[in-house]
Order: sequence, then C-alpha cells, then structure tokens
Amino acid sequence: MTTTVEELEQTPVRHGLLRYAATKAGGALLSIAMVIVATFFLFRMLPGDPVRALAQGRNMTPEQLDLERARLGLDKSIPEQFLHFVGQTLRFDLGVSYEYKRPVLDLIGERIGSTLLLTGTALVLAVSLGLWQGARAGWKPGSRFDKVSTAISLVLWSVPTFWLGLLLLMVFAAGIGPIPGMFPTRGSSSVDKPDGFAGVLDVGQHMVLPCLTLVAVVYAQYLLVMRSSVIDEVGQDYITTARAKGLRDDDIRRKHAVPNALLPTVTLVFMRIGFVVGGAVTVEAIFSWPGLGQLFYEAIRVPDFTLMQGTFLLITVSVILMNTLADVVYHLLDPRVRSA
Amino acid sequence: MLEATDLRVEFPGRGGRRARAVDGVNLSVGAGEIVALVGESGCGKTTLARTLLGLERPTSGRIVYDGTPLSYSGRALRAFRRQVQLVLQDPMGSLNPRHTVYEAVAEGPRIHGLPDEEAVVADALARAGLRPPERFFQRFPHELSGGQRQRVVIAGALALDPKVLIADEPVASLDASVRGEILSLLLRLRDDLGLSALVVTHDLGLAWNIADRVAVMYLGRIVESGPTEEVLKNPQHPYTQALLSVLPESPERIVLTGEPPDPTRIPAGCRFHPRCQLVAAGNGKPECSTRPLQILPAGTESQVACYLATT
Amino acid sequence: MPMLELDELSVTYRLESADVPAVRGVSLELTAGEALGLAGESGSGKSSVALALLRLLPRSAAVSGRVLLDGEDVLAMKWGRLRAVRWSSASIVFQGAQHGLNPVQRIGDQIAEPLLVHRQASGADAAARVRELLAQVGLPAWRARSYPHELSGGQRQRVMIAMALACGPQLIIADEPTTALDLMVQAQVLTLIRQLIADHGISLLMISHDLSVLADVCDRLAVMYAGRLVEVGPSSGEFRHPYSQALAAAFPTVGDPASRLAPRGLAGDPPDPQQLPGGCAFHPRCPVALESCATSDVQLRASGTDRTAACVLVGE
Amino acid sequence: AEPASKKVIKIGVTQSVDSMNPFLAVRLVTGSIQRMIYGFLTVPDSKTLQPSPDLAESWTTSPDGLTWTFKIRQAKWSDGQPITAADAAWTFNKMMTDDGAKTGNGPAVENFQSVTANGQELTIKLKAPQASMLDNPVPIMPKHVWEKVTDISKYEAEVYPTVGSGPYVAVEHKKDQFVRLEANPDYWRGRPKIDELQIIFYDNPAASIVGLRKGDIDLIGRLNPSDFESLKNDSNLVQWNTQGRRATYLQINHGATTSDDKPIGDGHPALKDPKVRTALHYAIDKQKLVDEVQGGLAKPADGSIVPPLYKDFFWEASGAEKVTFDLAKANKILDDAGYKKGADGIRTMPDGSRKLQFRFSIHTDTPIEDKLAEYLTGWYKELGITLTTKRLDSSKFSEETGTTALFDIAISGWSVNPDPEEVLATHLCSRRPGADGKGGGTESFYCDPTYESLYAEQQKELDRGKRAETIKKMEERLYTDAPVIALYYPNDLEGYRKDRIASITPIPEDKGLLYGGSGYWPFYTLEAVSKDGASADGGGSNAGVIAGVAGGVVVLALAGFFVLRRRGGAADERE
Amino acid sequence: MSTVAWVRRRRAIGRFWADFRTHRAGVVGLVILAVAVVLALVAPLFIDSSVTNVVSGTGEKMAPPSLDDPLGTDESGRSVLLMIWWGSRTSLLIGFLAALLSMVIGTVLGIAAGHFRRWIGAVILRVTDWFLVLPSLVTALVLAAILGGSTATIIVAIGVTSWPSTARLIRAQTLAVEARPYIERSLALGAGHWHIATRHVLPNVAPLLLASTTLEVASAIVTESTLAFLGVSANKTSWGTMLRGSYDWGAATSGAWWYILVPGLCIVTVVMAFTLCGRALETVLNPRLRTRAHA
Ligand SMILES: Nc1ncnc2c1ncn2[C@@H]1O[C@H](COP(=O)(O)OP(=O)(O)OP(=O)(O)O)[C@@H](O)[C@H]1O
Ligand SMILES: Nc1ncnc2c1ncn2[C@@H]1O[C@H](COP(=O)(O)OP(=O)(O)OP(=O)(O)O)[C@@H](O)[C@H]1O
Ligand SMILES: [Mg+2]
Ligand SMILES: [Mg+2]
Repeated sequence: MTTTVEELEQTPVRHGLLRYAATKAGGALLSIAMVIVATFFLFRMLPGDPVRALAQGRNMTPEQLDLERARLGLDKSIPEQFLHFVGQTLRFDLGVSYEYKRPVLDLIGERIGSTLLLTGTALVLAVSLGLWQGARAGWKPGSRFDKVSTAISLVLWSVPTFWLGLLLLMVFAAGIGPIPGMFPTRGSSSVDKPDGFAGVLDVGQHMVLPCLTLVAVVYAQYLLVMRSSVIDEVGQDYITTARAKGLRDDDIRRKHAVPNALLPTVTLVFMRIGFVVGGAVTVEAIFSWPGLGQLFYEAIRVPDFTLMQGTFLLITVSVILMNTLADVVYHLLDPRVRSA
Repeated sequence: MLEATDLRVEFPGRGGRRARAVDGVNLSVGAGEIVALVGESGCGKTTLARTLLGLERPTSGRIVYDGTPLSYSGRALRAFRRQVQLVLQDPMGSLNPRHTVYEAVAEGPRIHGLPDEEAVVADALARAGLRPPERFFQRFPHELSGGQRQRVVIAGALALDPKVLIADEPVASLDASVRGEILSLLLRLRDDLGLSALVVTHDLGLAWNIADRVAVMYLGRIVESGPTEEVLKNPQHPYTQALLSVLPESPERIVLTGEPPDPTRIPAGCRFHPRCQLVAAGNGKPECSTRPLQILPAGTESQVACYLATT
Repeated sequence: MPMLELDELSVTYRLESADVPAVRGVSLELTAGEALGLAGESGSGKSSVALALLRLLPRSAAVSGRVLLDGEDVLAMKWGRLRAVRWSSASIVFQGAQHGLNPVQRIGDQIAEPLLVHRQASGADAAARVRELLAQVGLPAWRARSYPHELSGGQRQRVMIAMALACGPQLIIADEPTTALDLMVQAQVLTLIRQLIADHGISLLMISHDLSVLADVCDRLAVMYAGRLVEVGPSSGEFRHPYSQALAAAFPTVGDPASRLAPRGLAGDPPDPQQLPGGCAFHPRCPVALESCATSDVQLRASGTDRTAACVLVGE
Repeated sequence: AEPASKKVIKIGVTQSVDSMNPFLAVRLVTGSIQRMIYGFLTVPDSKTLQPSPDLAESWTTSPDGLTWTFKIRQAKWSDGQPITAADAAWTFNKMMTDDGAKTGNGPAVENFQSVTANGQELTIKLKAPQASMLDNPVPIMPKHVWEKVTDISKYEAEVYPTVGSGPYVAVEHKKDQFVRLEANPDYWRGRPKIDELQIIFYDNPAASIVGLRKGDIDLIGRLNPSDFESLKNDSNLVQWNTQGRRATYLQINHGATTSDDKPIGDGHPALKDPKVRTALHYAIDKQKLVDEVQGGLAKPADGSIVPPLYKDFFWEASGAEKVTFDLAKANKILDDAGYKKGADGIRTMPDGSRKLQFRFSIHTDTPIEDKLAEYLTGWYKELGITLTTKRLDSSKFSEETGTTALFDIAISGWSVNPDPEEVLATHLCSRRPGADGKGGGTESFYCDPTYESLYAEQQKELDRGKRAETIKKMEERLYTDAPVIALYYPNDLEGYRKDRIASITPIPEDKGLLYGGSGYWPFYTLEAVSKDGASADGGGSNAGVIAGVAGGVVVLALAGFFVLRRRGGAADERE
Repeated sequence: MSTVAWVRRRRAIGRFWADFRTHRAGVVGLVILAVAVVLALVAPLFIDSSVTNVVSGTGEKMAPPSLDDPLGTDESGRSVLLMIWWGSRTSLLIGFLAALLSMVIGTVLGIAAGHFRRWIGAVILRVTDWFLVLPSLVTALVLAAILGGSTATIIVAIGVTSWPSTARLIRAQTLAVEARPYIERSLALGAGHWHIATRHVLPNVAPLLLASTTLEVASAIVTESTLAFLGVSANKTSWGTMLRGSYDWGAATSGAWWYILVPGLCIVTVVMAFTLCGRALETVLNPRLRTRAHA
C-alpha cells in the first residue's frame, strides 16, 4: 500500500465548501442585482402617473401633485431615478408607501412575523407530511396507500388555492349543516387575545384554516416529488445489497432509500418556496391574515406601487436567498457533491 | 495517412489543476494499417482518438491528414470527417433510438449532401454484413442485437467512404461470442477496401487478434510501440510487461501497486516510476524519477521509452 | 452434504407484455470450500440465479424449484429465518460496486450494518471488526470514514468484499465482481478473492462472462446459455459443448499464432429469452448443429469425468 | 376572561387603518376612527347635518367673511389637560407650515391666511371667503403631546392610550387586524354607553358577512347589494338600508381642455354637442340600472352629483327639464341634429366624417361597472351608437379620465360630505390640467362661466339657505349641460346584530347612516344589549372549541403513532 | 422514403397508444380533455357571447338549479351552465396559449443552454435559474397588474413566468441527449449545431415536452383563475372571472353554492384531466421511466 497517496487524498474538503458557498453567494448577489434592475424597469413601465393614482378619490391641487411628485423623485430623469433607486435599495430603503405614507420597510417589518409564522408552519407541515407520505407511497408504487396518496395529491394539486380557502372558510368558519363554525373568520388572533398558553392556543386556532389551505395545496407537490424520488432509489443496487444483508423492509426504507431520496428533494423543497409565497398571498387575503401577502394584495388593489415594488423585491430576494441556502445545505448533506 | 505530432490535450481539472490527458504523443496510422492503442483506463486513449478526429482541440501539436494539417474551420472539418470516421464502444448509445437503421446510416450522406442516398445506404449496410440491407431499413436500434447495432454503426461510417476508421473500444460492450464477428469485419474491410484503422482498446487479446502495430499508452504518453508480435511477445517496457503478466494465461503475475495514474499529477521523470515494479524492486536508476524521457517518435519500428529497457 | 444445492431452479419474470423465462431449470451443487464459476453471455440468466439464491428477485419474478442452503430450502423459509440467513450464511458482491454501496453512508457504517443487524457485534466491537475487515482487503482503517465516491473502483470493490466477509458467511456469491474494473485493478481484486477463499475456506459462486477470468479463480465451471446450463465441468479440462468452446475462443491467448489476425466468434445473435428457438436453444448459432437439434431438446449428459454437457454430440 | 358586564361592540370593516396619525391618514375607516377619538371644530348636527358645535362652542364671522372667531369649549383632553384654542391653532398652523402634515387634510387649510389663539378663542383669517368653513374636516390635536413630534410625516402615532377629546380613546392597534377603543369617561358630552368599541378588519368581504352571522362582529357597514341581501333570513340581524352619500355618474369628454384652454386628449367630437349628450341622457333607463345593477338598492338620479341624503343641498329636475328614459326621443334628437344612421345602423357625424363610436372607460375588477357598461351598450345600440368597454386599472383610469383625457365616456362617482363644496369644485375650470398637460383635479374637464360664477357666489354666501339655492343652480347647470350624467344614488347598506346592539342612532337621525356617516353620533349613542355573557363574546364556547381542537390533535397524533407502530408486520415485507 | 417514414410514424404512434392505454387514469384524463376541448370548440354553434351579457340574463337572480337553468343562475340571472360553457373557451385558450408560450421560450432557451457549453449556455442558465426562483404567481400578479389584465397580458404574464421549469427540464434532457455517443458520432459525421439540435435533440425532447406542456396547461388554468380572483384580470368571462364574480356578488354568503362550486369544479376537473394526461404521457414517453420499467 502506498500510504502517501492515501494520505494525500485525505486532505480536508472544507475550503471546497467555502469556495462553493462563495460561488453560490456570488450567484445570489448577481440574481439579486438582476431583480433590482428588473424591478426598476418593470415598475417604470407602469401606465399612468403614480402620483395621480395616489390622489385618486381625493382633491389635490396641481401644486400639491407636483410637490408629491418631487417628493417621490419622479421628476428626475430615468438614469437619475435608477441610480437613486439602486442606492436606496442597497441601503435597505424601499421607499415610502403611497398609501400609508410610511417607509415600505417598516410596513413589511410589521407584517413579516405573521407571514413567517403562517408560511413557516405550513411549510414544515407540508414538507414533513408530504415527504413522509411520498416516501411510503414511492416505496410500494401501486399499493393502495400509494394510489390513495397520489389521488389525493393530484386533486389537491388541481385545486385553486383561493377556492379551497373559500370553501374551508364557508364550511369550518361559517359552519354548514351539522358542522359548527368552529374556526374564526379572520386574522391571526382574537381581539381580546388571552395571555400565556391560552394565547398560543388562540393563535393556533386562528391558524388552522389558513394553514390547512396552504398545506393542502403545497404538500401535494412534495409528496409527488418524494414519491418519484423514492421510486428512483428503489431500483438501485445498494437497496438490493441492503436486502441481501438481511435488513427489514422498513429499515431499508428508512436508512437507505429515504436519505438518498431526500437529497434531490431538498433543492425542490426550497425551489417551491416561491410557490408557497404565492399561495400565501391568496390565503392571507381570504383569511385576513395580517401578513406580507395581504400587504401585497392590498398594494395591488390600491394600487400602491412603491409598496408593491418593495414587497415584490423583498419576496423575490428572500426566495433567492432561500434557494442559495438550499444549494449550500444540499452541498453539506450530499457527500458526493461535498468534495466535488 | 493520419499522423499526430507532439499532440497535447489538457482539460481544466479539479481545484484549478489541469489534467494533461494527452501529453505529447506522436502517432501515425499508415494506409491499410491497423494500429491498436492500448492502455489502462484513464490514460488518455479516448481523448487521443477524439482529438485525432478533430472533436477535441489539442492544446498544442498538430494533426496531419494525407499531408495537409488539420484546420478547425467548419468547412475543413467537414471535409476531413468524410475521410476519417469514428466507431464508438457502445453501439446502442451510438444510435439515436428514434432513428431507423436507414436514417442512422443515411445521416452522414445527408450531412454531406451525397447523391443517391438509398443506394449508398444499402451498399454500406451490405458491406457491413447486414444482408439483405432492405430488411433492416426500417428497424429501430432496440430491435437489433448488439452485434447488429455495431454493424449499423460501422455501416454509417462506411457510407461516407472513409479512408481511416478510428474505433474506440469497438467491442468492449458486446457479448463475447459476437466480438469475433465484428473484429473479423474490421479485418475484412481493411483487406477489401484498404481501410486504415486505429483501434483503441484496453484488451491486449484484441490487439493480438487484429492489429499490425501496437502502441502502449501510459498517462498521456506512448511508452512503447512497434509491430504487434514484437511488442506483445517480447515487451520491453516494464508497464507493458505488467499488463501482459496479468492476463489469466500468463504464468506469473506482476500486480502493480498504487492507484491508477492521475493526469492532474504527472510524476516527474519517468511518469511510470512510482508504480514501476523494477524501481520497486530496487533496480531503478536515479534518472527514473528526475529526468523526463524523450517523446517517442512516430515510427513503425519497435521503440520504447524507458531508462531500464534492455534495448 | 453439499453446501449449496440448486434443484431445477427456474425464474420467470412476469412482465405486462409477456413472461420472460430467464432461468429454466438449473441444477447445481457446490460443496463447502469449493469455488464454482458461472459463465455465460449477457442475458443468459446468471444474475437471476444469483439473486434467486437469497430471494432477492423483484416481485415480478416467479421462482420455482429448490435452493438448498446447508440443507435448508431458501425458497420455503419464513421471513424471519430468511433475514437471518441473508448475509450471515451467504453474502453477495455485486458487479457494480459503484451502485452496490449507499452513496450517502460512510463505508464503515455500511460494513458494520450487517454485523449490527445480525447482532454479531455492537458498538465498539463492530468498529474494531470493520477495521479488521478493511485490513483484510488491504485498505487502511481510516477509510472507514470515507464515502463511496471518495474511493476508486477497485477500492470500492474491496469494500464490497470486506462487507461480504463481515458476518463470516459460508458462501459468497460474486456477481461479475471485476467486470467494470481496469485490467490491473481486476488482477488485484481477483488475487484478493483467490487469497481470501483459500484463507477462510469459504465457498464461492463467481459469475462472469469472461471464461478466462473464471478459469483462473474457480475449481469448476458452469456455462449457461439461454437460461440453461449447457456445460458443467472442472476448470482445467477442455470444453465439450460447442457454445463453451466458442466462448473460450473469443478470448484469445496472446502469443497464440492460431488467433493472430484471426478473431473467432459465433455467427448469429444471442437469443431473445422471450422467443427462444425450439429444440436446443443454441442450434441456430451452432456450427455443428444436426437436423434433430432444431426439434429435440437436450439435457445435460455426462461427458467424461466430472463433466456434463448438453449437446447431442457429446457422450462417453 | 373579562367581566361579563363589560359592554363591547365590534364593528367589521373591509379597509385597514392606514395610519393612526391624523395628519397622514386618508382612508375612510381611519377618518371614522378619528371622529371618535378627536374633537373637531364643528360636527354635523345629528338631525339636520348642519354644522353644530363640537369643540367650538360658538363662532362669529366678520362681515367680509374673511375672519372667523371660534370659542373653544372648556373641556379636558383624555389625559386631563385642558383643551385650549392653542391646541387648535397648533394643529392648523402645523398643517399650514409643514408639508408633511398636509397629507391627510391639506386642502382644508389651503385657504387659511393665519390662525391665532388667545385663551379659548381661536381666530382664523382666510384668503378668500369660504362658506364651507364650518365643515372643516381637521381633527384638533393635543398640542402638548404632538408638539414633541419632530418629523410629523414619519410619525406613526402608535402610542396608547391616545390623548384625545372624543368619546373614545384608542387603546390598542394591531396593524391590519383591529383597533380597540375604550370609552372616554371624561368626554364632555358624557361617557358613551358602551365600554369598548372594536374595529375589526376583514380583507375578505365574504368572511366579514360570515363573521357578522356568527357573531364575530356586531355591525358592518358599506355592504354591497348582494351581501346585504344575504343577511335577509337571519332573525338576529337588522338590515339597514338608507340613502347613501354617493352619487354615481357618467363623465363625458365634451371637449377636454387644459387650464389654458388648449384641447387635450382624444375625445369624440360628437360629444361636444350638448344635443348628443342629452340624447345619451335620454337613452339611459336609470330605474333599470338601479334594479339590475344595484339590486334595487339605490335611487335613480333625477338630479346631479349631490345625493338626496343632503336634503338642504339636493336638487331634482322636474317638468320639461326632467330627462326620462325615452329611446324614441333620444333618436329624434339625434336625427334632428343631423346624425344620420348609416347602412350598418350606426350614426355618423353630420358631416359624415366619423361614426358615433364611443369608448366607455371603466375600472378593472369592478363587476358593477361591467354590468353597467353592458346595459349602456345595449341602449346606445338602439340609438345607433356603438359603445365599447375599456377596462383600465385605477391608476391608468385616473390618468386617462382626469389628466390626459383619452376617453369618451367614463364611469365616475363621488362620496359627498355634508358640505358639497368639495365635490362641486371638481368641475371648476381651474381644476383642469395645467398647460403642460399635467396635474389638475378635474372630474369632467368642465369649464363653464355660469358654473364658475355660481361657485364664486356660493362661496361668499354665509346664509345657509341662500347658499343652498345657489348650489342647486350649479347642480341644475350640470344636469342640463350634461358634462356629467348622474345615474343613481346608491343606498347605504349595513347590517348589525340586534342581539348585541340594543339601539343605535343613525346620522342623520332620519334614515341616516350608521358606519361611514359624518360624525361620531351612531357610535356615541350606541347601546349594547346587556344580557349576561352576550358581550363576553362566547369566551366559554371559544375555550370549548380550543379544547376540542387540542383534543382532536392529540387523538390524531395518537392514531398516527399507532399506525406508525403497526408497520413492520410481515405483510409489509416485500418479496 | 415518405412511405417508410409514414409506416414508421404510424408504428410509433401505435406503440405509444398501446402504452398509453395501459394507464387508465391517463385515458380518463384524455377523455375528459377531449370532451372539454370539443365542447369549447363547438360552443359557437349553439351559443354566443351574449350568454355572458348581463342585459340578456333572463332568469331569476341567483336562482338555484332548476330545469330551466340546470346549474342555476348568477347575480344577473344569467345561466351558469351557459357561462361555464362559453367561459371554457377563454380558460382553455389562456391555458393553451400560455403553455405554448412558455413551452416555446422554454424549449429554445433550454436547448440553447444545454447545447452551447460556453458562456452562452452559462448566461442562459443563469437567467433561467433566476426566473426559476422568482415566485411565479407573485411575478405574474405584478406583471398583470402593471400591464393591465387583458387576455393577452394574462397569457404573457403566465407564459413569461412559467417557462423556466420547462427550460430546466429541456436543458437537462439536452445535456443527457448530448452526452449520448450518437451525438459524438453525428459530430464525427460532420454535423453542425443546427443538425444536432433539430435532428437529435429536439425529437428526443419532444415527447417530454409534450408531457410537460400538458402539465403546464393545467397550471396555467389554475394561475389564470388565481389572477382573476386576485383581481388583476380584466378578462372576458372565464372560469376564473366567474369565480371572482361569485366572490364579488357574495354567492358564498347568500348560499348560492352552484355559483361557487360549478366553476371551481370545472377548473379542478379539467386541470386534473390535464394533469393525469400529462403524467401518463410522462411515464409513457420518459425514456428513463421506461427503461426502469423494463429493467
Ligand atoms: N472533457 C473532459 N474534461 C475533463 N477531463 C477529461 C475530459 N475527458 C477526459 N478527461 C480526463 O482525461 C483523462 C483521460 O481520459 P480518456 O477518456 O481519454 O481515457 P481513456 O484512456 O479513454 O480511459 P477509458 O479506458 O476509461 O475509456 C482522464 O483522467 C479523464 O478524467
Ligand atoms: N427485473 C426483471 N424484469 C424482467 N426481466 C428481467 C429482469 N431482470 C432480468 N430480466 C431478464 O432476464 C434475463 C436474464 O437476466 P440476468 O440479469 O439474469 O442475465 P445475466 O446473465 O446476469 O446477464 P448480464 O451478463 O448482462 O448481467 C434477461 O433476458 C433479462 O432481460
Ligand atoms: Mg475511453
Ligand atoms: Mg448479470
């Protein structure tokens, strides 16, 4: 044995990870830069005069309008505006909402917690449920469990989120026939929310329906992805080896098939976060959940373009960051790419 | 016919290091000659073959076909590729599963706009031993056996009436019983059409079966070359000797230690010295690990690149 | 009593379109400490036999006949018993060491897994045993912490062998253990296998399409064609069946003037298991076929000492 | 958790609070809340809607109408500090001097020359006479609290309890969720009859209806007709249907010009002809629109842009002047004016240059306007006029119909305050876009000398009766000249729970509004049903549900656990 | 050679159909789809856009299903059944065109990204990845809100935000195809970029593309309804706008279940049909899945 060669190979791969993370971060920065540029031009394509839209329903003198325009920096040339916009954005200044007259970032800050609570819970539930069920279904394709799971997820996949939300609202919040209206009709907590554990329960109760809606629509995708990923693994030789070793079926699934199948799923889970966010917009609108999605919905309805722009920017950037994180996590998890 | 001079091909490898897959090769294939290029996995055989076809651009060195250096303009390449054709290891993979045999064979003539397509195709198929050719026209690759597929690939090459055939492991993926037939076909084509061939292989038996000349490659360089009988029966280079010794029928084995060579880390001096059984046995010379060896010229006579070789 | 006895083993894959008779009545014996080579072309059913031995075939495969492992019928075993027998009595080394190892588990854990499953060792014991096994196959102990992709093909195959040895089985089934490997590495692995069975007195069933490789390692050779055994005999003697002869000729001896510039092979194509020719399955490719071969099938018949072959032309 | 005796009333709203800072807030919901937290100079009288004393006990005007003196009431802020004229003066001066403070009610101080305080006496000097002075919409802020604010345009005013002078004090605001108001015990009119008023925000109108039915909320205003209808069969609910503050009308591009009288936009030339506009007016079956579009819950408009709710100012056409649905007459008017029908049945300009094909601009996402468009299209087709609907998002809509005049006919509507001056002003010449084609605040591009002089006249007229006459003349002018055609006055539709709300006084008391009316009357006079537990919002049932849900989760978890445990049976093994 | 090609194609189709038939769910989906598409196509023979005109709504308002109006009426007394029928045209049109748009963009960029290894491929890949992580619904919302929600805008908004996954798929497939030795062989025969892309890559990705487009249509229909629901669509009557209408007109609160359920169920059914069909196609056509089934 030429140990020298063997030892050479043992050189740590840490700097590889660092470099990988750095490349990914660089890529993310580039993406974010693209988002900022795209956002600027997208919102510059707006028809009409935002200030005029702002004045809608109210009486404003031309002087006032000009003043407002100057305040929003809309009187400058496009390149000037662009530089200004980029500078602002880089300083985490997303501008001032037309409607609320307050910094968009503040408005976002006030609502991001609710959104994180809702989407976070929904995501965790959807991921765990979807992956668990998908793994079981894919392990025995064609079994009854598989058929039922696939059928359910296909139906849920085809259901428009808002429609499902409305139906759930009508059934479980309003109550129909023998079903009592057991869940609240709006919001993230009661007005007189009790303190302590009861308060937590109160929020939990408010969260049931929106969360259910979001989970229902999102989890189907995770299930299907995990299912096919497991099916892919089941045919592999190392599974046969594990069976030859005398392992129990469930142990093979748990110890061998699922860890391998999970890897390709990780990126997908994160990639679908954009989808979750999209779902959150509708769900928050239906259940009056005081989060970012609702803010965005409101911004669209008004329309409040700075707010829309700010929320869009934030959502997009965070989804990009999440994905970058996913890449790095994947990198950490998969020994194959880890040292590559 | 086809000659490579001081050919080098590098790839960007891991960690910024460059893999010198082909590192100074002189090789020529004469008219009507079958040359076998042998060596272990990763030594650069395929890269060399691809470079000879112009599929890879050499980092340095040049390729001369019929006296004219190969130029990489689209038009010149196309003309060159009418003369020099490629047969790959995996006949299934070399055929587009969605194309019929006819289309697969007609692809070359179509690209080059040859007239009388159908006749050309039928002729090529017949020459490759698929007779009557019409029976095969509409078959899909998955409806053929491995040997038939390889014949279709060869027919595809023949349809352009090439002068040189470069075959990269042409039988490695075929069943043992089919292998002989394909090799016989190559020999027959050489005899009938005067085709030259460069056969890339790791199988010394194959070289013994059909090659006029053998070149043994190690880590991007040819370390020994010469007429088949001389090289295989009386190997000079320790590496060739080791290769021959691990054949099942050989009486005693020289099993080389160490890892397969890595083209990103080519040892100084003789590139074989870290694994050389002679060096390991203490018979090495100091220059084995210090002084680089001369690159073997592209000759037809026996030659070897080794400080320890007896001749 | 033979270590392993196959009695009229048949494997048929039931596909939606048709049934594929992959193995058609194979009977074989393997005594303790013996190394048997199973040769044959791709698709002749070698792997199916190997997998059937431990009931590892997919659901779609219907198995019939008997597989007696130490006198006990594997095909009739209860699940619990089967799991106990797997790996501890017989272990398998697959061809694609690339895929036979779980890519996301450290190899040490994978080697230790059967030890833990079969409760032959626990914790630190297992770790010690893993080190020992790695040493046996010539790998340094720290390799236990590596992942499969960090190893070369030859090293991975050695890990597979170490894993196969883990529970001290009486039988190792090696399905094309060297096919994907390089010439030199192949030699290394074969040397290792040879040495191990000699040291441990383990029985070996080795599968390959390369007769010369088998002849090198095994005491006896069995040749399969189209799901049947066509010849069984000691590895040293001459082959009698025309197919075996053709197979042997396909790998020329370097230096043998007879094969110089004269490659030999069989005309025709390997059979499609879904549409086997009638009579002797080999007759369409047989250079010495008789008319009767097209109609009447031939069973294995004795042909010299210890040798049986399925051809009308052989006989005492 | 709360004492059962606490009387809480919950109002559902479908708009969230934009800012608790009155200098910044513009939304209706916020305005309503301000009304309850802060005193104003005056408040519309609960019966007549005439300005009546609020923080200003009384007032006098100089003969030239330029100087107003208000006597501020001796009362206390909710933190116990006395209210003085200095508070009011500070509020107005802040708005006059700080652009950031103009956002909410800027125009209200536009005409102010100076504001000074002397003890309880507030003196406002105007630049020009202004009859609407008493309808001042600015809440008076406590100077001692607010003068500490450095940058008013960035101040959120999220400090609770708020210091105010109205019947309620805001004690909590959760953004996008609710505002909680508690009764102000020191309110100068006396403490409100309930203890707490919650204003709860719904993003989803359907959910708010569900909420009202379930009892999550007690009152909801500004319903659309169908939601209103859906409250019909619930014995616990009161459907509140009265005349509203709004007028819905068509705005016609009758030759739009900029403030320097240059034509702007691409309006159809035929619309310059008052005869065409009149014909268009005749071809609208307003009753049908009310029935079909508003579900009968509106009043067909025989007047102009001031709704009948404001009796003093409402004008209605009668006699020959009154336009009634009459397609034949409309056709005749057009025939007589020389707009002949072509072979395709479509009329052309008298000179044959252009067909009468008009665009009808409406908003996207407003189903009512969609329906309206379809009816108009139908009727106008009978006239030989093609109407094509053009849907625009609101920013584009307001640009095209308010600035660039790229429209023919557009939908419009305006909510009118007790003093209609503001809405009348939107039809003044000066409101047209500037010479650069930008800005402006017109609702019609109207510029009519008669109308202008009437406007000036009413501004100077401090006698309410005489002023009302002038205003009615203005409405008449709009009616006959038809730069805008009023279609109907949508009703105010609300609903509340009678098992919670014992009594509530609308404003005006006679068939007035509850939520969204001017002033705090309804919610000041509100009385809750004082049945035990009724106001505790079913705390018990809530707890029950929570327990039920928790139980369910536990059961599910256990079931899941057992299912998981059960795995691994021999049947599960694969072969 | 055309007869050869024809025979071949017919055989391929025959084989494909035989395979497809074994997927019962896929066949069910296909039948539903065929019915839906045929109904949408023949609609003008029986009704016209006047069924969506409020003025011509003759029935009672919000009337429950009856013999006259089998699926009830809406807030203007229009027949829900007829509106669904007419609206299917818009929904399907948007679904198909948006999917087509996304497919065309996705294919061109996907093949280019897979084929050109140098910076062109890298740049395209970067852009694709960028679009891929953009939350597509949110982006479509912004686009539709900014550009105004005409049918064309909605199609563009959906198409422009949904192509990246197609491009990714196609790129992966292109890479896989181009790694096959037959590409090398083709190059050795003298083939150029165009030849490789059109003769080898495109035919090989086409089946997958078909499957993915089918799935794309499904999600485009859902997205359209969501955009309509969120109020950025100024569309003609479609299932989405009908749902929006039912929401606006308080169908949920006034118990007009038919008005909410019917359009919703139509969406679910058709989307489901597309999905089933697409998945069946995928299994039949995806060589990876196919070889696995036979291995
Ligand atoms: N496109 C490429 N990019 C980077 N490295 C390459 C590339 N192609 C080949 N190499 C490297 O060049 C070396 C020689 O490869 P090549 O394929 O020519 O070997 P070979 O002799 O044909 O081996 P084998 O017998 O396994 O086919 C290998 O180390 C390989 O990793
Ligand atoms: N899971 C399966 N389903 C259907 N048919 C199968 C399956 N596995 C193998 N077969 C078929 O059974 C026959 C025998 O296969 P087997 O793998 O045993 O051959 P082999 O001799 O090991 O070939 P190789 O040398 O290629 O490994 C082949 O025709 C093969 O196509
Ligand atoms: Mg190679
Ligand atoms: Mg096998």
